[in-house]
Amino acid sequence: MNNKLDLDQKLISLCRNYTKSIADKVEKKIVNNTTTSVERTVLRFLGVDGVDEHGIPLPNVIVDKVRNEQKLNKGISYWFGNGLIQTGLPAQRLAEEISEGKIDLFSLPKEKNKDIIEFILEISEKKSEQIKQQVKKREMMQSKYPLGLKPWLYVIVATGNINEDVKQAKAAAREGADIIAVIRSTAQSLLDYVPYGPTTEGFGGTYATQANFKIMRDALDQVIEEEKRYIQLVNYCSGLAMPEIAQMGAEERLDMMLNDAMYGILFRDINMKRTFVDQHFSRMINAYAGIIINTGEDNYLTTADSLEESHTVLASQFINQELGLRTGLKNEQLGLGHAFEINPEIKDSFLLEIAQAQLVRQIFPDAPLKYMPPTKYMNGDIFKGHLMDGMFNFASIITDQSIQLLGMLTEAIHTPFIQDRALSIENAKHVFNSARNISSEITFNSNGKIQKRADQVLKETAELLKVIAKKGLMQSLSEGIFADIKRPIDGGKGADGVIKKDIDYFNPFAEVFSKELEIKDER
Amino acid sequence: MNNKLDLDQKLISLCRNYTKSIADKVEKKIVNNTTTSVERTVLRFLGVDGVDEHGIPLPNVIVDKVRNEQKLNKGISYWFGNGLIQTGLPAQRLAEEISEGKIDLFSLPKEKNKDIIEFILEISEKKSEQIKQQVKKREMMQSKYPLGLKPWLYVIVATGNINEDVKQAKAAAREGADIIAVIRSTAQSLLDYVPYGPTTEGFGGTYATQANFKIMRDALDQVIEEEKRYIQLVNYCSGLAMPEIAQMGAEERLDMMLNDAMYGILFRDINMKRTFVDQHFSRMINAYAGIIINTGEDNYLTTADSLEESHTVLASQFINQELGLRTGLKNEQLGLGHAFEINPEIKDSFLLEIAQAQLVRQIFPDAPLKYMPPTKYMNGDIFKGHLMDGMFNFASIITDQSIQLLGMLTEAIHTPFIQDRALSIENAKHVFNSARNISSEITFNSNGKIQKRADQVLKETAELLKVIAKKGLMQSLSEGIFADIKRPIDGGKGADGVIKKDIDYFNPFAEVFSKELEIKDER
Amino acid sequence: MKDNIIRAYGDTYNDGKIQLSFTFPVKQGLKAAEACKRYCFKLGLEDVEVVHMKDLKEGFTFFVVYAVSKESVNLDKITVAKIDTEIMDYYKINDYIKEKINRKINVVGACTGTDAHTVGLDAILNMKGYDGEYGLERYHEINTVNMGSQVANEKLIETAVKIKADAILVSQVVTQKNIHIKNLTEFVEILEAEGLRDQFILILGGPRISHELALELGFDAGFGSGTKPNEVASYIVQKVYKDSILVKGGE
Amino acid sequence: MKDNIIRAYGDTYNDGKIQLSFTFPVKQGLKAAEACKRYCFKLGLEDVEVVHMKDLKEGFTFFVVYAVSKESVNLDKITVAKIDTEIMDYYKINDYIKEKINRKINVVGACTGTDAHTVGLDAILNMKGYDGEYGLERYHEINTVNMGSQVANEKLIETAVKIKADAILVSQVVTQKNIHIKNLTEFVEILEAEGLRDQFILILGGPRISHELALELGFDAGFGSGTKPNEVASYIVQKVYKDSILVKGGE
Ligand code: B12
Ligand code: B12
Ligand SMILES: Cc1ncc(COP(=O)(O)O)c(C=O)c1O
Ligand SMILES: Cc1ncc(COP(=O)(O)O)c(C=O)c1O
Repeated sequence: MNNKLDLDQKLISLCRNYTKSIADKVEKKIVNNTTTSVERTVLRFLGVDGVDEHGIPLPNVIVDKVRNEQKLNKGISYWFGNGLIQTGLPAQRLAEEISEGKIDLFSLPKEKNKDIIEFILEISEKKSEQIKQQVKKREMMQSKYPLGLKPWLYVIVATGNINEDVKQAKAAAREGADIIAVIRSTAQSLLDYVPYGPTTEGFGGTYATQANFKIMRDALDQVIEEEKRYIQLVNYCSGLAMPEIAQMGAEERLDMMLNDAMYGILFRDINMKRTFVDQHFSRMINAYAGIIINTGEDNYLTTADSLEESHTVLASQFINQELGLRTGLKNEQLGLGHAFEINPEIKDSFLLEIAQAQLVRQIFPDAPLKYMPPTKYMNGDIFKGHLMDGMFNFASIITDQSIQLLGMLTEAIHTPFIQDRALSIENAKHVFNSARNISSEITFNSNGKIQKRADQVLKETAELLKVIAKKGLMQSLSEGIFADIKRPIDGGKGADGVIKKDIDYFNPFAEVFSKELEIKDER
Repeated sequence: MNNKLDLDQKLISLCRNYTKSIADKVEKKIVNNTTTSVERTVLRFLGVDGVDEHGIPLPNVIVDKVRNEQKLNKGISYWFGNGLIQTGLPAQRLAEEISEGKIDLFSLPKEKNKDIIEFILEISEKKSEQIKQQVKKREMMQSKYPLGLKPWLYVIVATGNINEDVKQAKAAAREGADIIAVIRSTAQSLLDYVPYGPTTEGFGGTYATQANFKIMRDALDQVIEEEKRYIQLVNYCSGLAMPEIAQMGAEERLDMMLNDAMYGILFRDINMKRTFVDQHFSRMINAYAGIIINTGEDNYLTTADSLEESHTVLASQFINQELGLRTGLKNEQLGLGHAFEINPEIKDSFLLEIAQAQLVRQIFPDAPLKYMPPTKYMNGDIFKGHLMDGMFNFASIITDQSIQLLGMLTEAIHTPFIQDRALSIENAKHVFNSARNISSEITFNSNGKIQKRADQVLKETAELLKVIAKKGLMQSLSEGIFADIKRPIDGGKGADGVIKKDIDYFNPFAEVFSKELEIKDER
Repeated sequence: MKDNIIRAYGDTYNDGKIQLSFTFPVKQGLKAAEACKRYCFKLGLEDVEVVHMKDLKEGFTFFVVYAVSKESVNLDKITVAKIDTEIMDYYKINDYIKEKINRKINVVGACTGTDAHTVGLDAILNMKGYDGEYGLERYHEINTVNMGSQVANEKLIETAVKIKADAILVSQVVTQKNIHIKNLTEFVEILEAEGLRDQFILILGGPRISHELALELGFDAGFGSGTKPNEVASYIVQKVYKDSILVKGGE
Repeated sequence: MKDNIIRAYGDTYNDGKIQLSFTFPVKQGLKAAEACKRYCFKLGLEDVEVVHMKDLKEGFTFFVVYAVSKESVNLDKITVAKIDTEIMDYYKINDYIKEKINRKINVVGACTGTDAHTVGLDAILNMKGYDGEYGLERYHEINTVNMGSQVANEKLIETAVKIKADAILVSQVVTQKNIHIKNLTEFVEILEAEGLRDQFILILGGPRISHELALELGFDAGFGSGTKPNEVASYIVQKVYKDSILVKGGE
């Protein structure tokens, strides 16, 4: 990888220092809290699944029962662990009995705290072992069926019907896609639970459910065997059920997850604390499961002016990186996001795009950067759109990007038809193949537009991070620092799911993962 | 313009030396010959136009009469000039009377040679003055309505019907085309005359006639006034009537002409001597009329393997340049041709294309290079085709090309529909605008694939030119040195139109143009 | 053919040339190509050329086709519903309100249902505006409430009543499976059920919205791609004025 | 719907989604868009979305449309003519000739009429061949005459008679205004008029040629885009052999 830009390394260090202080402050604010979704995740890990007769997932039923009694601050594993000990039932059975009102967790005799912890830790370690098995399986498969060359071709399926998705995903994988992302149904991020079972209806996407994860994973595993190339599977680990989705992904061997520290706050108006707590635990799970996360900085550019907001993308990437590293994620798992979204009418827009892409590449050399295609300036002119996607692919190969979310010529019209995806894959394959080594062929002239633009964005980023470090991230978010969006510190959805931890609060999985991931104690 | 490649200047000089010796030998072979088409051109300049009752153009009728008597070796201007003196008729009238058999040139009394020359030179100088007026008019219009930025957008119209062509040309010009080329009907190059009058039927193109030239020129002049941008008009100055078309273009203010020293030999199996003599006089006319010529090296690549033949393109460009300069053309009029025709399946094909384009750019820094789009590897996949055209446009802006013949997404299907052209213009405008200054932003790494490829092609070119210099161009052509095509030295169409000049042969226009263009005496 | 009766055009007047592309759930091969041709014949096409056929795997094949259609349309028979109020600029609109309406105009806008695409609505409502034109918030004679994304129909109506809105502006970007039709129909039905329909000017916007569609759905006006804020404001103020005259006339 | 009755497919089985693009000779605007829609209705399309409209100037407008067609084709009813001789390789073909035919095969090829596109014909005939397969010239059991471009039909026939050709290979690339149909029809008519039709195997090739079209025009076989020389040679030798048996059988 070439260092085509001559960047001010001191300024980069300065940015990292600001970011550390930003992350310190955020951690201080979240460390004493848990959330309903974190606790539901613990239940799921312990083996609770399924829905009650109203279709409400059992983890919700049980966590809500405990929360309603204001007793969630000890952690669900205390209550549920005690239940397991007292009844001797398997987790799922116990959950069902609770949900049916046959067992009341609070009226059971109480084991000693220490014993519950010990008991539950043992189960948790076993579960963790299973997850490690999934990691091993991934490694094994990838060594047998190697990954494609980077930039990896990333395409989405979004029919709303998991069975239709499977057809489209398999066709795409055979055409050459390296990564399949199943887009979620509109507004799933606002559901404070995960739907259950295979689903065949959704708008603009398919519900993320554990069953759907499994169906798609199995389908892709079959293609992997046949095409002798590992195909990575992606879903959305964000919204109000963020950590639960992480758990599902860990169990079903997803390979990547959209998972951002601030996306929910900004774009789904989810409460800040809720988001920060959820992202932290969800990322530990992703870290442990060897999953690459994809952050959502691209969204800043679709919403606000992409030229003016370039530095906010970089600032956010610094923050996502720092918060991510603190959850045990390695740099190699940090698919920091950015996007090719400049108004194409701007003269030399391509040079400005390259400046940004190369800047990010050099600042995060080990990160599997995720590069998002033009969307905002795509219109019904599918021919021009296909060309813009080609220029985007070209920008990627020049600047050594890692994860290439392929643009679709019909971006402005509909979620991809089967041929749209095939044409996009053909587009990327053509551009990448015909310019495979261009990155090592060229140097950017010092004092050129590209170098200057990169310098400017870096400088603005440092200034911005300085301000955020001073004010704190939450305050800054409330003032609209990213994407022109202001969110009140205590507002937003899911605020009522944030719960202050008791002194003897306990989360067995956080414990196990922290230890193995060598995360320093949070308090 | 950046010198992105570090080329061996000595090798380039060597190439030029070989080329000079090649050109010397060719000139020696042609200087004592004229052709029926050259003589027809003289007649046209003198004012002869129209057709006889069988539709045969009068210049053909008269030149054939003289040729059939074996009397063309003195030059048509001797006979026709004498006719004008003796009859006192205007040229057109005289021609008609001759054609109708009312006047017999040979039985008229003969003026003294010297007097005929004097008389005819006077008319020729007047005519030349008119052509200079056209040059002035072009200059005036271009200073009032400036040319677009380079690379100029060059599109073709090819409906077969001049009226339909006009609609399409005007639409294209308004969309942003800088140059309109009216493609000729299939096989016009094999007609040993120029058709007469406006035409509305043709296959794959529209007949090149003086009337059609005028209709299109007028239409474009109207658009120029309205759009306030000069639009250049192109036609084909090649085939058996090459010099006549040059004359028509000079009179109707065309701005460019496809005009190659060897195209006719190779691709239309026209006799070598005929071609070399015709191209020489036609180029003098183009030179005098301020017309940019476009050479046809792109054709080598559509016919033979483009990677293996790269050096033949460069060799041919050297030859076209040298032969061109000797006819009074300036480097600024030498639109040397090349093409983006590598098999797109080849890894790093784009790098190889850039190497070639930049090589040519640096070797001919003042030439308005004409870059031809992918055609051979285009297929019915219009979406991929549009992308390939975009990559071609990108290669052009990186390497500072001058005349960009826009690729069409429907290249493999039909001559362009109106929307195909509009989409191509949109494509080029988008790529050029978004990367307008990229050429001054990047440097090619020494020792990279691009540099090495350029070095290799240059070396192979020098070797090839050395061989040609030794064997002579005609012999080399007969051995299939270009595009795998072999042509016997004395074979080919139009051989019977080559006529050995008498000692007192005279061509008044060659005389006038040579003097003003400061071409050194040929003999 | 008469000048007003037109066909598609490739390079010769009325040649009827069109391009199509689509996928069939059939394995690539000669049979697929033939199926493609027959399908095109069923669309009434002639001179069908399957110029490209691509195996999409999993039993799908993609085609690119050029063909000729002899169908034509008579331009003389086409009338289109269009918004015919004069388009004014920012200053003129403010003046118009002051002079002719003589009170501030109230508007409320939202992306309704599950739609979270606020960029289009913001383009019309926010200070900053769009394409060089200020948004409605900037107009000192207009009170603007922007409720943002994913607003329930009931909530929007509630707010409109509360602020005494002259106009309700609804944005719908997601149209997949006609979700917008369902949502918009529901919106108008609620208004009608509550007897509120006539109290508001109903304005619809979004990239797949046409004035015609808006009318069909029971709105007063519809605005599509590329709409500028002043076009919307122009329509609103003139409609408010016209309605006020009508009311007076009726009294 | 039954599995064999298929429709176009976008992202849901049988959704009927197709894409179209074309130009109308009409000025861009609302009326143009409406004309475009009505035209699509005439093609039997539903849910017509004019997603793009571009002013091409000079009174032309370009459209991109997505729409739904309810048409379907029944795969069971489709039969296609195809060349069913076994495809052999270079070595096998030479052996086949030696063993079964026992004399050299003569072929002559040309681009006829005004067509000068020799690359395709050369791909089949020249030594070098195409896509890794040797051309017919390279086959030691085949005598190949390549007449090149722009050969008059009469001249080609004359040569075929002279060299006692088993097969005549005609290449046609230019198809604009159906110029190839005219030229090819004339070719076969001359042969028939002169009573020579049955003496030769007639083979047609070119990017817009299908076996079906070749049959229609009176040829024995047609080869389209991507044809390899050995496919053609395989056909010729097997046909020569089969015909020779028939003749013997008949004697
Ligand atoms: C940006 C964007 C997003 C952003 C939105 C950010 C935000 N705050 O708005 C994010 C990333 C969040 C997003 C998410 C999704 N998106 Co989205 N998105 C887009 C995108 C790229 C651009 C839209 C845009 O901002 N255009 C720019 C504005 C200025 O144009 P406009 O909306 O047309 O507005 C103009 C006019 O229409 C009009 N107008 C619009 N509204 C109004 C209202 C009134 C009253 C008036 C008068 C005028 C008016 O005036 C405006 C100015 O001229 C489009 C693709 C595209 N290129 O169009 C997809 C697109 C709209 N999204 C799509 C989808 C499916 C989704 C998701 C459902 C995907 C998923 N499953 O997660 C989600 C869910 C969002 C939800 N719940 O609605 C699809 C919709 C398909 C369809 N036809 O239904 C599209 C077409 C992409 C695609 N091909 O799949 N998206
Ligand atoms: C190269 C080329 C030329 C070269 C030809 C050089 C040469 N020596 O052949 C040059 C530059 C001279 C040329 C000129 C013209 N061309 Co041209 N040309 C092309 C181009 C770019 C590629 C054709 C090609 O070589 N393909 C590669 C070969 C290997 O493929 P193929 O021909 O399909 O052959 C395969 C099969 O079809 C089959 N096959 C072919 N022949 C035969 C024969 C037999 C017996 C068999 C068994 C099989 C077989 O096997 C081959 C191998 O698989 C095409 C566009 C395109 N991308 O297709 C335009 C194209 C064919 N040309 C076109 C036109 C209009 C012209 C001109 C008329 C333009 C003009 N007005 O000047 C001229 C006139 C030429 C003439 N008199 O015929 C049009 C034809 C439009 C139409 N449908 O009618 C095209 C499609 C371009 C366009 N969009 O306008 N052209
Ligand atoms: C990190 C992240 N999460 C989630 C989403 C979208 O999911 P939803 O629409 O379900 O919120 C995105 C979209 O870009 C994203 O970047
Ligand atoms: C120099 C030159 N002349 C003429 C032509 C084509 O003209 P024609 O087909 O009439 O020979 C070309 C085609 O590329 C060319 O390059």
